Amino acid sequence: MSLLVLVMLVLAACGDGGGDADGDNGGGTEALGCDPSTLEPAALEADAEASGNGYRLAQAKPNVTIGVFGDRTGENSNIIIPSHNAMELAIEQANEAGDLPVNLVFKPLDNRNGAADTAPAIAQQFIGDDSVVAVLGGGFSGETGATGQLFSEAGLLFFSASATRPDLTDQGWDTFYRGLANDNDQGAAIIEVFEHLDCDRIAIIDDKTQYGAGLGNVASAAAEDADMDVVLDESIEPTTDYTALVDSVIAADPEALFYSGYAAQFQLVARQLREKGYEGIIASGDGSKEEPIGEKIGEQEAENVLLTCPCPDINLSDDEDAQAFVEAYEEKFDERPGIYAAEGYDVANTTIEAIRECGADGAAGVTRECVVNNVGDSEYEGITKTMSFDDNGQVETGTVSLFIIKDAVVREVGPVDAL
Amino acid sequence: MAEALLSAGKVTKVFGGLTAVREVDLTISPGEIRGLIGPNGAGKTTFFNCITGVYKPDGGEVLLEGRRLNGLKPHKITRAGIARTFQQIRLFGEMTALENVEVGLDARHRAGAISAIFNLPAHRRDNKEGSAEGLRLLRFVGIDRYANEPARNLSYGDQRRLEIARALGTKPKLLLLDEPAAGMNPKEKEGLMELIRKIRDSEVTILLIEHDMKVVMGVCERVAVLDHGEKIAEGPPEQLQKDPRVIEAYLGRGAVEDAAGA
Amino acid sequence: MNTAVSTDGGTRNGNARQRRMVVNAGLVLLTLFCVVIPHFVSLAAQEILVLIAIFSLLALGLNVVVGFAGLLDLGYIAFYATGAYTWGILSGAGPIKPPFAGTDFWAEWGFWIILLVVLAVNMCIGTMLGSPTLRLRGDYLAIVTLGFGEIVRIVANNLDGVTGAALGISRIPHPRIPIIGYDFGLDPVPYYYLLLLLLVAGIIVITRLDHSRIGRAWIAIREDEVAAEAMGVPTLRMKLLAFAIGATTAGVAGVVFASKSNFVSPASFDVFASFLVLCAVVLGGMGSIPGSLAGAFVIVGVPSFLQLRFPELDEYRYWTFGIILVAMMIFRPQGLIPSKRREAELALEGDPDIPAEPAA
Amino acid sequence: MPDCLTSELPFRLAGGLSTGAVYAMIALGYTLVYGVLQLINFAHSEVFMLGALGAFLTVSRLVPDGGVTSEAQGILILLAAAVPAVLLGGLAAVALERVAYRPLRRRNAPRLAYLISAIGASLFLSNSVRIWRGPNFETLPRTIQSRIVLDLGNTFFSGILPESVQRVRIQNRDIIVFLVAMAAMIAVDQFINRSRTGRGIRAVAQDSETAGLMGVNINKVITVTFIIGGLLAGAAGLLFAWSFGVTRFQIGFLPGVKAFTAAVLGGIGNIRGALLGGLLLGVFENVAAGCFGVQWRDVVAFLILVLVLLFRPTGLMGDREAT
Repeated sequence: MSLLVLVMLVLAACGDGGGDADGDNGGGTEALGCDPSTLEPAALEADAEASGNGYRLAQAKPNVTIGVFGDRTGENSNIIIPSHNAMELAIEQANEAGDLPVNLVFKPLDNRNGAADTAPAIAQQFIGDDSVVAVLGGGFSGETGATGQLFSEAGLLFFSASATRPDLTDQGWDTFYRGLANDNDQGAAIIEVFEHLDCDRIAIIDDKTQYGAGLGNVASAAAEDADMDVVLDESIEPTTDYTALVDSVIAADPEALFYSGYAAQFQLVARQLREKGYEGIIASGDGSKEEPIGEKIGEQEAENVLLTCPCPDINLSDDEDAQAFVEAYEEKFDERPGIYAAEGYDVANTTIEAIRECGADGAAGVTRECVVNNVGDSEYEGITKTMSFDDNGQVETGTVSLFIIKDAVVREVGPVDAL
Repeated sequence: MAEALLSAGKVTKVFGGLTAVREVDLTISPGEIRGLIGPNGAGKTTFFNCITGVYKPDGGEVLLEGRRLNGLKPHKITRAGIARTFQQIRLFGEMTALENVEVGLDARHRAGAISAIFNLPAHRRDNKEGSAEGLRLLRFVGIDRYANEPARNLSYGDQRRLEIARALGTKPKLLLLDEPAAGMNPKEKEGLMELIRKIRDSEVTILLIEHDMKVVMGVCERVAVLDHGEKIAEGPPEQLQKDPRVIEAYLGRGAVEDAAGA
Repeated sequence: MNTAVSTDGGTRNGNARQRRMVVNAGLVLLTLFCVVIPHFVSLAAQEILVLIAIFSLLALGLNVVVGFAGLLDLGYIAFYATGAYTWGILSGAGPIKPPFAGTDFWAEWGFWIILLVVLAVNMCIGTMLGSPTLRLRGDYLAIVTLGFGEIVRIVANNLDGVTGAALGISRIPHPRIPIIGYDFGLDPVPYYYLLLLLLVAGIIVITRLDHSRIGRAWIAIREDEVAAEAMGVPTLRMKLLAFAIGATTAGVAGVVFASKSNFVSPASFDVFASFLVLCAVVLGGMGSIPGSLAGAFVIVGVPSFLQLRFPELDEYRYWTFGIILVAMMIFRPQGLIPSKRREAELALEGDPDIPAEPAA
Repeated sequence: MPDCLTSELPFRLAGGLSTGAVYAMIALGYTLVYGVLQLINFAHSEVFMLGALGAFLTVSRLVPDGGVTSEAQGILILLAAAVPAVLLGGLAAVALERVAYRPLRRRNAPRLAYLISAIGASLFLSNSVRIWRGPNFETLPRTIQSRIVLDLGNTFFSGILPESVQRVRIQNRDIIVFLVAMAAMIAVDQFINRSRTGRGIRAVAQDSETAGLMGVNINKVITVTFIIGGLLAGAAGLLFAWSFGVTRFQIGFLPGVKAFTAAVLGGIGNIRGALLGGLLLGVFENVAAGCFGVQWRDVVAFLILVLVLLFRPTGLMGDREAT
């Protein structure tokens, strides 16, 4: 038992030490707002520490950390990683530009599978680290729901580029912002698409995740409003063999089917449906827009599968800044920007812009409070949209785009409202 | 003769197509040491299991002091007054010898969970009485010096004794011993016979399954013989030794002819 | 209890007394340490302490089922779920709005009432699930409980009007201390102390049961069910009791979890969570109360603290647990801190490796 | 009567049989090991997963860059993949027995220890694959195109069939999986009943102590049993990976639990029972999905397991008490 106590002590001390070490220089940062004269030593210290991380530093700039929070290793992490990459890129570019009064540190923490129960401890790591002035995330809706209140009480910006569950912005959290359209827009959009294509008998299948169930509910409600005949509205438990589902779909014989869930299961559902001779439309949402979804479903089976996403394909944009982003991203990560990369880039840049404004009168102004306020008032022109927010923190100009798979490649059709 | 303690009438047990025990009658009077013998597979242990409720008999009935036991769960039968040991030792190996006996004694204890959680007097009394009585029983069978030893560490003979002490803990009227002498050396067997008589003297009736004829002859007043699930003979041991049916059961038909010819 | 009986020389008895004193002193120190520790660590570490405490409660309860009674319950987490959902639903945060839920009285007392109510609720559910299944032999019991655990999760995932289905129940109220009106809020520390109290209560209850005829009956069942039955142990009733006690302990942990994270959803209650608790019990030592607590610390605490420093190690978590389970069964089935009976046995064999008593 | 029991019944039966055939193949392994050791090999589902992985690794190496050019080439590649899949299954099963079970048998450990060891082994194996291959589904290149080979709604004699039967569509993979499962069951059945080793297995299954006294090498018998179970699970893994075109570290869990249910349903320890149980369970699940909704499919399977254990613990064909 003594051993146990010892281990516990050491570990607790580690955990504590971590908090403290960061807390020390962070404590300096926070004190800045009150008394700029205390700045010097903390900033120097921070410099010395950060230079070890290989970031190029302008001399004597204090470090501030931008936390990045989401699933980096779970089974659907492919949806999150591109946005994290883009955030890293934005931060690197900002540091290189050298016009910020502070040096930005990119600090991602992994919440495997976006699980709600492990999320609070990770959130507290950001909250307890006083050098963190903004957190970009959460990646998925579940973890975001479990931690929004914590960030709100800590007065720390919590800015998502990918969590689309509608009610996240209705929780009364003061520091939560969302840089893309939510599932209310998306669920309505998919029904609009079906209407546009004259589909009347439809099926809605969700995957019983926070995201899938939420989006599915919105789509069901929208279908009802549109007087459609919902012939099948069921859920799956994740598995590999979807024979039962496929048989149910074939029995109900819908003209169009909307799968509300993630790519991992959608690829199986779509392929097995086609293999058993289902000929109606198959559609899914942003959760399935994960490259290379066309190849995963199978070239033949994926033909004409529809996808919606509140994320216009940045690779197709003719905007100059957007093209510059695509180029820079490809150069750094050796692949084209995937889903939510552009949104992540905009979210990061909006935050950086807010930090820049806070630091206009010196690094002392870069506080959590200031960053949150500036993001709230933002009018930043991003590569996807203008980042300005309503009172709940929802970005005002998010649009939903429609995509279609041709020859196993996802191609953009255009914004759904413009159909 | 006094009123019967145990009376089994026409007990039958069938497994699949095989009748393991067929219409066996057995009546035991209080204070008796009764033997039950028969070749391997004769159905002795099955008969035991029918009495103790491990198996539900397919026919017949078992009465203890006139109370019907058929269909009762084994623990109810134990509490009604029949305790047993096992052919292959089945102690609670991780528990100490004393705790093993205490489990037996607990059959008579009534303090429940609430009493234990709040450490009420009933519970304290039970526990105190349990360890005192448990130790007395260990002394009775002669292994009290191992009270705090885990049961699995005891020698083979002592484990047999511990099983008996544990069974006595339930305060039985009738004690069923299933081959208690198996694997014992002659000296241990002597001790065992002494112990069996001692138990009888403490007013516990005994039904004994045993292969070792010396032990059976040494302690039993009457012996019943089972073969192929049926009772083929019953009587004092000396008489049975000469019974041709018994000899045949044990040694085959040839043996009977040899015996007759000699 | 059996220490009353002295069979050894006086020296050993003296040693035993001395050792008991050391143990007691160690316990006092450990308790003290547990009480003050949250004030010396970071916020993130405080969250981890809460996680450890919740897990310790779970392990404590499962230890009764697996460790004492020898019943392999692979659906244990279902009782954690029913506890969490009982508070989630009755707090009024879910789709059902009980008439009392909006009242001031409920805001103050609701949590504490539910903490008691869940004992009854889980006792009932435990008995309901247990009475048919506990007749089954070991490995069947394992797979049937696994099935039941999954059924509970899937039902929670699909009863939209009751459990909020996959979206779960959010904005579950935090506890408040009545009269003085102190609100726990999101701060982990008060939850930690509440859990510590519950743990102490649980330890006392379970230790006392262990030292009664009920505890003896459990061990007897674990060691040899047929013999236990033959010695007059009502095995089915005792197994049910073990099951119910495990269920109530998990239920209490669930209520605290729900109010702490102010959110429940079925995703927290999959079968791997059950495996995790099992791993804690096995590692610590089946049937050993300090063992389960230590196991919970190692299984949840160590990886979480490690993750603060080396996030990439998380990949290896379940992999390591797999190795631990197999290795423990092969090399050290009695666990890190073996139960008292085992320990006595080792001591008598003169094994110098008597583990983990506070020697400091 | 609801649709699931009338108009949908014929094609739900067909779909259920195809799902159930995979359960049956895995169930054979459970039943064999159970018969001999009275032990549920919880890690058997990971043996199945490893078979699928072996198939994936081979197929993805053998299929040329542009994809297969002919069906014949696809068949050859699949047959070639069967070798590593089946070998990996057998190997994994033997390793499991050696590492996780044999040391326990040697010290006569309680049943609980086996179960815990099995769960540990299962976690270890699946997470090893996770660490190696990542958490995501990996897609197998196409070998034989899965397609409908029999569409009762679209044949020469369709007109004379009742409308409900006309909806039955059978894919080539349904037929292949079903036939392989049947063949495997018959082969194992013959092996157990005819061969010398098979006699040994039966002897140990009935009474290992006596069998040991009669000179049967118990360790060898157990090893052989594990090998056969592993080979079958490996083959099932191959069929599964090919059927659904994917593999992943976790694919074993659910089919594993279902297959166990199937083994119990058919009568654990009974080889023909495993096949029957697998097919029945597949059908029950699929019909129930139609009646109650797809999300209740697994609940129905688990309820069947509980009900069988409570009311007919010997299963449909078993003679061995399960309780």
